Amino acid sequence: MNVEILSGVTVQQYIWLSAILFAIGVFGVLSRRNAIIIFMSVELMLNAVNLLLVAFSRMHADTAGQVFVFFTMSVAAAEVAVGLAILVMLYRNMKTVDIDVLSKIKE
Amino acid sequence: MPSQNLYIAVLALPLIGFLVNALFGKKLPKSLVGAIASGVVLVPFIIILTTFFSLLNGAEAIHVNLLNWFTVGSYSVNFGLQLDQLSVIMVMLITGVGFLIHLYSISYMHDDENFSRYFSYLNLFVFFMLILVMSDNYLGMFIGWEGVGLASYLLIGFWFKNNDYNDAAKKAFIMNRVGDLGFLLGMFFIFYYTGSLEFSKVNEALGLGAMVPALTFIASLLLFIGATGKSAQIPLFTWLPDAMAGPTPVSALIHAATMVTAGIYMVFRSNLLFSLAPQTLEIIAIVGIATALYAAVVGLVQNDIKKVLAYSTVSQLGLMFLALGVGAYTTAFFHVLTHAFFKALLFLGSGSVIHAMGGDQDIRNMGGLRKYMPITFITFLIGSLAISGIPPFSGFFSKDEILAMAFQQNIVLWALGVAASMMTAFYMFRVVFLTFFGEFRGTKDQKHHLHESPLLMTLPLVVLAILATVGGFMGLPHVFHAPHLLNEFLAPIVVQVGEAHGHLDVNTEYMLMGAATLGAIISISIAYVMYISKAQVPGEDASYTGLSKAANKKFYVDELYNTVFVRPAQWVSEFLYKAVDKVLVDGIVNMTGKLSLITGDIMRSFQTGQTAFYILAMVLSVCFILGYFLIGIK
Amino acid sequence: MEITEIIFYILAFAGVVSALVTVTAKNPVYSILSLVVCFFTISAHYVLMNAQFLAMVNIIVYAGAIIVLFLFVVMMMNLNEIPEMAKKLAWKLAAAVGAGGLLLVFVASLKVTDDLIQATPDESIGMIHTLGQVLLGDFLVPFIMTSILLNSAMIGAVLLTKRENKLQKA
Amino acid sequence: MIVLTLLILPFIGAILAALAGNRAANKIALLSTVATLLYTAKIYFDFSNGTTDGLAFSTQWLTEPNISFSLTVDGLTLLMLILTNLLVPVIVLSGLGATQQNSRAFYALVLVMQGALNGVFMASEGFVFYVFWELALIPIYFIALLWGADHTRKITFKFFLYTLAGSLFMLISFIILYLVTGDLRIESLQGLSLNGLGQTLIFIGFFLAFAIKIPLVPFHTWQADTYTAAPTQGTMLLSGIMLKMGLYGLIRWLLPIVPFAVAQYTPVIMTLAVVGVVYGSWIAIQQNNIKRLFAYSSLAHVGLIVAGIFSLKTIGMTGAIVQMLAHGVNVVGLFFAAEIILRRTGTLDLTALGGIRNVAPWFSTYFFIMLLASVGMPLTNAFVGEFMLLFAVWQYNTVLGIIAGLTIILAAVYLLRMFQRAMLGNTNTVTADFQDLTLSEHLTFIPLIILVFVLGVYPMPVIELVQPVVNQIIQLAAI
Amino acid sequence: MGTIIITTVLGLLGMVMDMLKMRKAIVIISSIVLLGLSAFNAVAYWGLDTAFYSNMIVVNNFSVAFSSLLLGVSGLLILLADKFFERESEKISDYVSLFIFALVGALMMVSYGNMASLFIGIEILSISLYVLAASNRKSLASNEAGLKYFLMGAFMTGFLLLGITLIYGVTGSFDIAEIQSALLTKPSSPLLITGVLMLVAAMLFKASVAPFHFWAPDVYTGSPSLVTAFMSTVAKVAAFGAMYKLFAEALVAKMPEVEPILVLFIILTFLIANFSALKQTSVKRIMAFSGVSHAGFLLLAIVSSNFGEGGNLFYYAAGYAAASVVAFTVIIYVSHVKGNDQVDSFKGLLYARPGMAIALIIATLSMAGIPPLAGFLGKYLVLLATVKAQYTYVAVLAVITSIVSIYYYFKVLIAMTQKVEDASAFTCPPVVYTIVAWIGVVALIVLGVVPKYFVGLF
Repeated sequence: MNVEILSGVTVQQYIWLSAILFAIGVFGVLSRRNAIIIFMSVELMLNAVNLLLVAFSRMHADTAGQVFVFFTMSVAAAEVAVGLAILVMLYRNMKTVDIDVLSKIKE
Repeated sequence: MPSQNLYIAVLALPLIGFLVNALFGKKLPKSLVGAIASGVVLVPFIIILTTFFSLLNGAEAIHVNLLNWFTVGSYSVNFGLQLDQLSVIMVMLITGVGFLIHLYSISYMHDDENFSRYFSYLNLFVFFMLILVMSDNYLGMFIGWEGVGLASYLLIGFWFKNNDYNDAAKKAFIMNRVGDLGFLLGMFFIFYYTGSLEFSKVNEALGLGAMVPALTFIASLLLFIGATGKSAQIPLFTWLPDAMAGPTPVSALIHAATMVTAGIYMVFRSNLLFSLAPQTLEIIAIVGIATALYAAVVGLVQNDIKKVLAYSTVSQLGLMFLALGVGAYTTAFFHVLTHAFFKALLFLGSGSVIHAMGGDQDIRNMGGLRKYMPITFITFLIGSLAISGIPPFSGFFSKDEILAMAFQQNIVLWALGVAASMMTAFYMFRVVFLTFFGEFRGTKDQKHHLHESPLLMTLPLVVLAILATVGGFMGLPHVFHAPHLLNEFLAPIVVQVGEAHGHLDVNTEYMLMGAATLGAIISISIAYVMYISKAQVPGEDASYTGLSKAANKKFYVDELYNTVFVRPAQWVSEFLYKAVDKVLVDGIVNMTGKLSLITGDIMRSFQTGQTAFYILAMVLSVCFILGYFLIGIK
Repeated sequence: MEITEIIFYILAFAGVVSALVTVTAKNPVYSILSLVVCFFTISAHYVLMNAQFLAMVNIIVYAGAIIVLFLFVVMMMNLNEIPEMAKKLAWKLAAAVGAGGLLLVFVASLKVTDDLIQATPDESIGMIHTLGQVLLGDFLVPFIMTSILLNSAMIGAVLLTKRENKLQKA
Repeated sequence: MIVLTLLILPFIGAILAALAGNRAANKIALLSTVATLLYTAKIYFDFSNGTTDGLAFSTQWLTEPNISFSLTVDGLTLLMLILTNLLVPVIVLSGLGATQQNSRAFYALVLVMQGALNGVFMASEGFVFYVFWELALIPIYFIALLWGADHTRKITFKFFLYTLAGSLFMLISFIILYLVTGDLRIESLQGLSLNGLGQTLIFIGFFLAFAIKIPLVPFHTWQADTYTAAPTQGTMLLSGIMLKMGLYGLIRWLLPIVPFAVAQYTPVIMTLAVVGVVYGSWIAIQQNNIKRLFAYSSLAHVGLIVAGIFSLKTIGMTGAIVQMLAHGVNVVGLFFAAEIILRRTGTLDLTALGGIRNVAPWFSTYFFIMLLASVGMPLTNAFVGEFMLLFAVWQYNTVLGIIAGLTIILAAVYLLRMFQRAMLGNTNTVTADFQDLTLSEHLTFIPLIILVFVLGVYPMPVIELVQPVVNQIIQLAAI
Repeated sequence: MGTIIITTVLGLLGMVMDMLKMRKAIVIISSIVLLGLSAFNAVAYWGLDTAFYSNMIVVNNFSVAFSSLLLGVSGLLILLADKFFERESEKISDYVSLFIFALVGALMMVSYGNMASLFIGIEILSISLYVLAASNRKSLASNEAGLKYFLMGAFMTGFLLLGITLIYGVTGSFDIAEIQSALLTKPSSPLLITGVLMLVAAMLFKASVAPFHFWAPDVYTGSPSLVTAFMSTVAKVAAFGAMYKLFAEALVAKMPEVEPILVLFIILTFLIANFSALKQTSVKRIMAFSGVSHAGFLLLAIVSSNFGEGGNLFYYAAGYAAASVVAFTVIIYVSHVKGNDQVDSFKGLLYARPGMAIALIIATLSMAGIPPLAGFLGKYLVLLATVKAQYTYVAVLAVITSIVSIYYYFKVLIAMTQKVEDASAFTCPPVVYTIVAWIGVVALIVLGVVPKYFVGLF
């Protein structure tokens, strides 16, 4: 049975939405070679989840869900900082951020 | 009546002699070594002599219990000594003849660097031989049985620098081992079904019908296989001629007088078992006569004096088995004794000849030796007469008795027996004539130091010659209406099964005697014609043709055994090692290793190093699980 | 058809489209910009769900900080000039399958789910004071630990990107 | 407590040897082993005087899972202890002549191995047994690896992996047993009535472990290479004592625990064992490397022993145990002879040797006696065992008995061939200046030779020692 | 709680000391404090069972035991940092603090009471490790390792988060106690299962269980050895601690449904890890694969205990960690003197530096599961539980694969025993290395010989 969290909008719809966004993010990660784009796709995935969190927190009428979004954001921020740092360093050394080039270590 | 410890001494003395000579012999003076060695054989002889007389006066057989060897569950074996009529005679034979041969050896081996080793081995042999005949159970007998095998191995290979001799020794040992396996298995049957290995108990149990005929057949047959090994019967005889590689006195003691007769002793010991298995007896008779004939034929064309004697031994043993086969145990044993005398005599004689010839054993190089070594000649002649069965020499009586018994059983056996003994007479005198008559055919320097052997060697010859002459009188045929001493003495040992043999009527017996004697004389005279009148000398072995060539080559039995047993065994061994072990069995083991390495490569190939690939793999596996669950829930 | 629903669909559509552009655009700059759009739509959803504060934070943190950071990096490496090598089509397909599969199972799981219960709506949860109380009340420990998180991220960024002294001399 | 002392003694020795200098190590090792031997002797006399207190030790090691560290000494164990602690000193002694690089490590390992072996034989709890079982493998592996020749790495590793693989399956069997009984003390495992499948599983696990260790055809392929590759002292340890672990395991840890499976698989194993007898001896006929030849002959001997054990007859098992003792003594003697030849001439190749008897009468005499012993000449130790074993196998099945009997022929064939090629004939350049035995080598041989004859002439003490255990095990195993 | 706070403060202190120009002392002080703290923690908080800050942090025997283990291991590893980062000693404080922060994350992972603190803990650990993995700036391998680890980590964070979210969606709470009680009453809805599985996947990724293990070999190989050591000990142990808490305390009601999947993954792990390792030539990589196979055992320890008791898990983890510390100490030494970590570089070590070599041999034997070392009893306990849980076939597989594993363990061992002409390269190892290695060895032996005090704690 559908759960309305907005007048006329059910939580299922939000799940749909974030699922789609999440999937798009995954697709991005898989289909691109540019580390930065991949990274942005990851951010997209996180946001999708955030959206879902908020939706659920509304459904449960519970603040914790929204609070959790803060943590997600801060984590995302931290990851961006570190990730971009790594990318920059990498770019300095190799003049590229193409992940398919970065597959020297294998087998 | 000596106390028990004395009997232990009988056993212990030769052992002590062995140890002393083996450990300190090198340091002791040769005379002392010889003295010790012969002493430890003489003393037992004297001890047993007393026992013999006490037994003769109807005393009880002595039984000495030594120790419990093992007791496991219901199975128990004790070491015990048993001195009944049979073993006493055997002991006397061993120690008596043994002593003479020791004496002889002192001088014969005098120049050998390993003098002391030789005597230690000799004592060792005597020790084991005594165990063989004195022990009161099959296992003890087996111990002696294998022990003498070992001693004979050591003595055949005494001059171990020569690898042919080593091969001969090895051959003897292994062939005996084949027989021993038979003996062992036979023992298993006896042990299992009668619950004991002690002769007395076994006989008891057999008397109570512990083994059904089929079992007695198998068991006795297995024991007989053991006997064929030790007593050089078909098919396990080929080692004996080769065994002549050993010093001549050894051939005299071990390969003529004592060890090779162990087989007869064993059958005699277990005569009840054999009597219960008539089929076995038939087989024994056939094997015996076959061996006798075969060896005689081969003996006709041998030119190595010791080889001739060896084959004659084989054939004589064959006759003994013939006797056993017709159930005439005492007769066989009678021949054992006489044979021991004259064969030992002949060997020692030949030894003396070889000694004079400086080690040359080929009768074609001899001749006319009677001038140089009269005593040897006389004694050798006596021996030859005895073995040819010329009355009144001992061989005549024993052989005649055998033939008579064979006649009772089956005329064919008798005929073949006569044939064999005729051939014996022929080749023995062939040797005599070629060796002692005519002109010397050897080289100059051989001729130069031809000489009669020293006293220590001739004395035993003389003693043995006397024995060979009179030995027969211990078993006079009843036609002479004299008591058959041996039969009477040994009566307690033989357990009659069914009715005893009746005696032949007088005329038949005389006829048989006549025939045998006549045959012997005929063949002697043929030999005389050939080698004295025509003064023929056998040519090179190569010159033989046809049958005689085959005979000279022992009918290729050795070659046969090589191709049938030895080589295939080696091939199989190679095959098992190279193909089965290395390739198949080990291959499988190593294959598992290789396979896992290959698997490793396959697994590694998934580690592509591509981040995207890794992520995809993870995503897909998540999808997979989720899908799995949703399907599960639906 | 209520107004909120219409808005939802518009926003959703915009969000999805911008997301798609983000992951497909050849030029990184475009994808960054479309990502911004996407984030805005998400913030709009927050507003819609009466989480205004969160919406603001979302815009500030993502659009304001993160995206700028991205843009900055991209510019620095002028990736927009070097065209990115495209993956093989087969691979793109595989990616699509992966993502699609994920979506599929996800949605399927949603389809058969029926135990999501509506709590009595409470419009106050998105309000800043409620948030503050919860964040600094129950969630104090994670909140503080977040500082450690950011701290180590900071150290890390410095550690990795700070030029070596020698290089400066050179 | 006594048993604990016995267990610890070698380890103390090991530590001392490790701490000592390379020069003193072997002397210390010798002292320690002799001490252990004396202590074992003391235990033996106590035991034969019927004082059995202190011959069992048990303490809870873990409660969950329930593992108790239990050691017990009974007749069989005592015999194995005597074997071990008698042979190890000899083995150590055999090393005195040779120059051994960093011998402290070497002898420390040897002593650790001795301790582990004692543990294996004394353990009366499955886990403890397993631990010592594995522990015994480590030192010998390193001995073979570090003191063997360079090319031996693969071989020794194969040996290690193979035997370890086997024992890991035994571990699973133990686990299953534990889950059935709740503890692994031998008394609670014996006479345990499991269902067919369980018995089979457990049987397979145990049997693999033991069969590989013994080794039984066709699990033997590690043996010949390892014996050849390992330093001779290692080979002595392996063949003299270590493979007895497997046989001991069969008797103590297999037969009484899964009698039904045993009954079910006896025919197979008897066949394997007898095949092994012929197979091993037959291959030995054509071997030209002395150690390899001994390896295969040992394969034949243990095959017969296994057959005797699985005949499940009192006489068979007694014979097996007597033969274990005898084989231990003989094989050590033989390998020591090989070692001496190797030391003197640097080769073990029969085609290169010959005529040694001319120059080294003492050595050849000792060698010949050892050889006779393993041929099973009467009045030597191997005969009585062989007799009982063959008798038992013959009772089990006449045909198998006869086939197994071939060993007495084949043994003579290959051993006499070996002796002739190596010792008889004329000396050649390799053997011309062959020194006869040194004092320490004499001292190594003499105890072995005394054992050969004493056990051969009067084996009754041994039999009496193990008889009760054998009866008990037969009772448990026979169904 | 106290432990976490002290550790955190210690991390910050490191940075402060850097400013105060007390670089030299940082390492030694930190490690001593950590080791002391490990002991103190065990003694002071044992038997305690309390929740802090509305159940964000839960301290019980489990968390205490694991915390002490983590503290001890990191204490030992950090002891090596001084020598290891010789060449860039001016950054030592950063490294040390990163290590310590990572440790803080790990501590949170084994003592969380709420998804939020789990999430934050995981992220602290991961982010510090991303940095450390990439921290050797000049080495492309290190860069690549950093990037790979980062990308995959970030990606799986998405899953982690999604899982948490969905569970939240169904249960309406982040508190694991409440989640548990909610799940006990609720029927298992697909959405919930999806969430659980997402969460599990994320955890398995952190613990490098197949098929989520791909990152491990590459990252381990590329990262600086010390970091690898830290990952394969602290990170892995923490991940399993967290996983165990998650399974046993939050999701226990739903685990039976997930169990078959976990078993499947365990089997995969055994096969892939052990076989892939066979032909490796880099010792670090071998250790990586062996780490994966041990992950299989650790997971088996959790599954076989029916998510009821963590005793076996802890014992195995302790044994594994100790062995790894020893192994990596020696590897670090060798790759330091030889410049690479190829198997051939270990040739002759036994004769040149017996101390080091024997330590490594013992560690290897323990990993291979040879008695009487910790590794053996660990395996035994796990297998025992496995057979008990009717997973005999898994046990058999485990045994077979551990036979395979012997092969690659002994590759290293045998290499060490080979003689080489010139062993001069093996310069005398720093004393701390020897100390650390032998502390580990002692730990292995103690664990193995007197396991009374370490088995079946909870």
